Amino acid sequence: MTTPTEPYVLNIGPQHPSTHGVFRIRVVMDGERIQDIDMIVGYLHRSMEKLAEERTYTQNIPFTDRADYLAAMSGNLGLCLAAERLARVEVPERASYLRVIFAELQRIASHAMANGTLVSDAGAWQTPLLYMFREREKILDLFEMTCGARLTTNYMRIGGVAFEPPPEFWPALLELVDELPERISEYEELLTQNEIFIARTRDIGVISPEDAINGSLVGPALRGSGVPWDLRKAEPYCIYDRMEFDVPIGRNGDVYDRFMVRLAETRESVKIIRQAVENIPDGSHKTDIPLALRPAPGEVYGRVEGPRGELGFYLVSDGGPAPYRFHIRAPSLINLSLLRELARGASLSDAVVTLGSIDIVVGEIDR
Amino acid sequence: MTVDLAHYLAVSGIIFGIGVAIALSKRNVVAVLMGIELMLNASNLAFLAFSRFSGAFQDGTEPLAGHTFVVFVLTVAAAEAAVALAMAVLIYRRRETVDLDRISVLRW
Amino acid sequence: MTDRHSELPATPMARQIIARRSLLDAAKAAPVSLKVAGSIVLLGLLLVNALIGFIVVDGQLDGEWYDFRDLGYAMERLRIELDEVNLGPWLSYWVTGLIGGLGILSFIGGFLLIGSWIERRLLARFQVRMGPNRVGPFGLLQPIADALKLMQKEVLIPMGADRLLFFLPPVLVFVPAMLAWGPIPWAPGMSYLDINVGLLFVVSITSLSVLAIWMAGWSSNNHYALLGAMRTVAMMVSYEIPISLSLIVVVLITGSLNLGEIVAWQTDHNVWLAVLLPFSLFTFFFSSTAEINRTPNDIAEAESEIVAGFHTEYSGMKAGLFLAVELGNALFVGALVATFFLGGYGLFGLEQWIPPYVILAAKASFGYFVFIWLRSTLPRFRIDQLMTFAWKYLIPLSIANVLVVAVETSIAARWEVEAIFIYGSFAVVNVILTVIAVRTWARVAGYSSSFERPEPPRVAPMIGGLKAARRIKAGA
Amino acid sequence: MDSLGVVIAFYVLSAITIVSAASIFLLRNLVHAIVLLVVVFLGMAGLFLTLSADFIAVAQILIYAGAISVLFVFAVMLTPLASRDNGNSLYAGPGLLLGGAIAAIVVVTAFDVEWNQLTGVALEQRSFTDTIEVIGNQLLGPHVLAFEVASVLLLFALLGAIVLVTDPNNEDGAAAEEEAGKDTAVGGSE
Repeated sequence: MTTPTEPYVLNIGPQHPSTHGVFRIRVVMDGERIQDIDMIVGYLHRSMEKLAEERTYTQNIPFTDRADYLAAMSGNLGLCLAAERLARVEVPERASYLRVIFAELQRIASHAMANGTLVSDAGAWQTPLLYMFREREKILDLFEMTCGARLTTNYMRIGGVAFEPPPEFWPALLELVDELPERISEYEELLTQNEIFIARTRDIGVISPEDAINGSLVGPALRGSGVPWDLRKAEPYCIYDRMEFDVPIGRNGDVYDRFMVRLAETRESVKIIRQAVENIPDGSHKTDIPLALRPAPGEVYGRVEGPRGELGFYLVSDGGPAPYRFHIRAPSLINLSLLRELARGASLSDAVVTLGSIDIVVGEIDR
Repeated sequence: MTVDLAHYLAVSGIIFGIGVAIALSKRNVVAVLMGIELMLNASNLAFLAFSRFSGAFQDGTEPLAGHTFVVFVLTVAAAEAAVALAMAVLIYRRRETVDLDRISVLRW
Repeated sequence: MTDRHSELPATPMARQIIARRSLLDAAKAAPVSLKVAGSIVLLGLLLVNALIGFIVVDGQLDGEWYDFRDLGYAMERLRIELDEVNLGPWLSYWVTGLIGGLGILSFIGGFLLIGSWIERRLLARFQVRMGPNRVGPFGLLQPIADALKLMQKEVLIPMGADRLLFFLPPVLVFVPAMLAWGPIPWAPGMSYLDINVGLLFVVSITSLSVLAIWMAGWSSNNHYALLGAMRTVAMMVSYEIPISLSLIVVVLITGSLNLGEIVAWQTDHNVWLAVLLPFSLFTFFFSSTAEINRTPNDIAEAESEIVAGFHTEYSGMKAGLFLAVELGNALFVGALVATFFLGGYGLFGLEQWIPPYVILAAKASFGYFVFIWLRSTLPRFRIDQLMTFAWKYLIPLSIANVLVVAVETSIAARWEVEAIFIYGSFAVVNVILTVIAVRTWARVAGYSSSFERPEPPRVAPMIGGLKAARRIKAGA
Repeated sequence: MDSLGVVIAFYVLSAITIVSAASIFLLRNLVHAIVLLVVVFLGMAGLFLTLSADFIAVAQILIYAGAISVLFVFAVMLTPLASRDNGNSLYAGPGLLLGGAIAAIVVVTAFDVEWNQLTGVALEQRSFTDTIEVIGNQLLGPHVLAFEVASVLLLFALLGAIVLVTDPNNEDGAAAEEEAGKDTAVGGSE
C-alpha cells in the first residue's frame, strides 16, 4: 500500500540544458520516478532528404556536415563512400589515408564532446567538458588549417578529398598525436576513479546485449553492452584493414561502460592516426570526376562507423545527376529509441545521465 | 505605559482561544493540528510570562522552572506533530482524504 | 613550417589566451618608481601599525586611543560615551547597532559584488578558460554590469502562480542570510549580536530559509520549481541533524554556545578545533554544502536536470537576489567553519598585529575558495544517495562522535594535567577513532561494494553479434 | 517593563501574532495558512525574547519555524489528492463560541486578578543573563527523570512515525522499486 499520488507531466525541452539541442521529452513522473516518457523530435527538421533529391551528389556533401554537426567528417566519408560505390569511382590511396586520418580525428573530437557533456550532465560543472575541449580545439584547428572550416568541414569529395593538407599540418598533427595519450590518461585519472562519478554511473541505464541487438543499437552504445561489433573491423572500408587497432567493449552495459568505451576508443583512434601518418603514400589526393556525376541506375547502401555508430547512406540513382532517393540512417535516432525502456522506473537524474551516455546529436535525428 | 503579566496572559489567552476554534472547526487534519500547535504555543507564552514576572525562590535561585517546563512542552509538541502528521498520511493512504467529516467510522 | 605553427596559434581565441595578462603581469610591468613607492608606502603602513600595536599591547595607550585593529574596543568605548549622554540606553543601542549593521552589510555587499567576479574568474582558471575580462580592468566591473542587466529585466509572473507567495521568497531568503551574520565575532568583543545562544541562533535562523525556498517552488506553478523545492526541503531538513550534532560537539568541548567564547577558547588553548574534531569539521562542511546548495550537493538546482530548481520561474532582480544569497551563504559557511573549527579571528597571537577581522575574512574567503574548488571538480550526487549518506552514515557516526567527545570532555574536566597534553592526546585519539569508525561503519552499512574499482573495458577478441558477445561474456 | 522598546515590541509582536493566528482561521487556502502559522511561531519567538527567554526563543524558531512547519509542509505535499482548502466543518459555530469564550475568560481574568508580580525596579534587576546554564542544571538536576522520559518519548515518536508511514508489505524500498520497474518494463522488450 503506497501513498496514492498523482502523476504529473514534466516537459523537458525543447530548450533544456541536458537535451543537447532542440529535442523534447514529455516525462510522466511520480515524485522523482519516471513512469513513462514520450520523445518528441522534429524541432530541427530541415527536410534534408527531400532537398537532396534536387541536388547533385557533390552538392549533397554539405548536408552531411549539417546532419551530424559534431562529426562532419564521418558524414562526408559515408556519403562519399556510398556515392563512389554507386558510380564506381576509384579513390587514390593517399586520399584514403587522408580520409581515415580526418575521420579518426573527428571521432576523437566527437567522443571528447560526448564524454564531456555526459559528465556535465552528471553535475561536474563543465570542467571535464572544457578540459576535453582543449583537444577538440586543437583538432578543429587542424580542420580549419586544412579546409577552412571548423565544424561544417565539407572536406571530402567523391573520388578523394578536396584539398591536400598544408605543410604545417603534419607537424601539428604529430604533436597532437604525441600529446593525446597523456591527455586521455589525465581524464581517466580525473574521472574514472571518482567516487561520485562511479556512484552516478555504475549500474545506471543498463542495456543487456540482447536488448541492444533488439533495439538495433550501434556504436559505443552497442559496444558498451559487450557486443563486439565495429564496422571498421567487421566490414573494413578505406584502409582500416591495414591498421592495427582493438575494439574495446564494456562489461555491464551501463553508463560507466559507455563512457569508458568512448575513452578507450579515443586511444585506439590515436593509434590508427599514428599508423596512417607513418604509412601515408605520396600521390594525388583526388580522382577527377565529372562535375555532374551521373551514376548508372541502381541503389546502394554505404555505411561507415561514425563516432555514434553505424552511419548509413541509402542512395538510389535513376541515371540523373541527382539522387532519386537519399536516405540517412542516423545512429542517434535509432540509439535514442531505447531511451524509453531505460528511463521507465528510473529517477530523473539517472534518465538525464542515460540520455547523455547515449550521445545524441539532434541535427542527425531530425535531419 | 507598561507591559505586565496581564498583557502577556491576555495575548496567550486570545491565541489559545483561536487555537481552540481552529482545532474544533476545521475539516482538514492538517489545519486541526495547526490549531493544537497554536494552543501549545499559547501555553508556552503563559509559562514564560509567569516565570519572568514572579519573584525569586526562597533559596535565591532564579525561578526558571517555567523555562524548563517549556522545554518539555516543545519536546511533546514535536513528538505529537510528527506522530499526528504520520497518522494523517496513513489515513490519506487508506481513504484518499484527510477530511475529518468523512473519516467518521468511529462515530457511533 | 613547424616554427610558424608553434609561434602563431591557429585561432584568434588561442592567440588571445596566450596573450592574456594577469594581475601579476600587470604588477610586473609597472614602472620601477611606482613599485618602489608602493613598497615604501606598504612597509611604512606595516611599521606604523606594528608600532601602534606594540604600544597598545603594552597598555600604554589603552583606553585612550584606538587604531583600526580594535574596532570592537572602539565600539565599546563609543557605547560607554553614549551612555554618559544620558538620553536613555536606546541611543547607544541604536547608534552602535546601526554602525555595526552597516559595517556587516557593507562587507557582505562588497563581497557579493566582488565574489561573483572571483568565483567566475577562479572557475575559469580551473577550467582552462579566461573568465570575464571585458568590463573594466580584468573584468572587475562585470558584477555591476550583471546587476544592471538583471535590474532592467522584466519581472515575469507565471500563469497560475500564487502571487503573494511568489513575491515574498526572494526577500525571505535574504533576511535570514543577513541576520545569521549577527553572532559571528570579528574581533574580541566585536560582534553585532553578542548573544549567549549564538550557535543555536545561527542554526535556527539558517533553517528558516527552508520555508522560503519551499514557498518559491510551490508558488511558481512549475514542476521543475516544485521538484527543486521538495528536493531542497527534504535535503535541508535531513542535513540539519548532522550539522547540529557536529556543533554540539563543539559546544561540549568549549562549554559555551556563545560564538565569541568558542573562539576565545581556541585562542586560549592555542588549538584549532579542526585538529581536535576532524570528523565534526568534515560533517559540518559537507552538510553545509547540502544546506546552501553547492556542489557536490547542488541537486536542488541541478541545471542539467531541473534547470534552476526552485527559482526557475524567477527573473530579473528576484533571481539576482537568490543568486546573491547563494554567494553570501557560501562565504557565511566559510566564516562559520573559520569560527568553529579554524580559530576564528585568532592566528596564534598574530591577531595582535594583524587586524582580527581581516584574519576572519581571510579564513572565510578560504572556505569560499574551497567551495569554488569543489564546484569546479566534483560531479553531483543523486538525491537518494545524498539522503542515504545523511541518514545511514553521517547521523550514526555523528552520534558516536558526540559520545566519544562527551567522554573526553569529562576526562578533561577531571584530569589535572597540562591542557596541551590533554588536547594533544585527544586530537590523536580522535583522528585514529575517526578513521577506524568511518571504515568500520562503511563496511557495516554495506558500502564495501564501491570500494572495489570498476574494471576498465576489455578488448574484444573477436568481431560479431550477439553470439560473439555471449561467448566473450562466458569466456571471461 | 517600562522600557519603550519592549513596550513597542510587545504590542507590535502581539498584533502580528494575533492577526496571523486569526487569519489561519479565516483563510481558505491551506498553504497560506501554513505560511501564516510560521509567522505566528516567529511572532511568539519575538514575544519570548521580550520575556528575556533567549534560549526558548531560539529553540522555538528552530523547532517550530524550522522543523514542525516543514512537517506540515510535508503533510500537505504528501496528500496531493486531498483537497487543499481550509474549510470549516459543522462544528465551526460551537468551536468559535468555545474559543471565544476561553479567550474572553482568560483576558478578563488576567486583567481582573491582582497578580503577585514583580514590577518596576525589581523587575528590571531580575533579568535573566544566562538562562541556558540554569535550564541545563535544572534538566539534569531536579528534572532528570522527566528529561529522560522526554527523550524516550521523542525516540518513540520517531520510531512510531517511521513505523506508521512505512509500507508493511514491502519494507525494502529498493525491492519495491525493482518490482515497479519490472511491471512497467514487461511488454516492451520481451
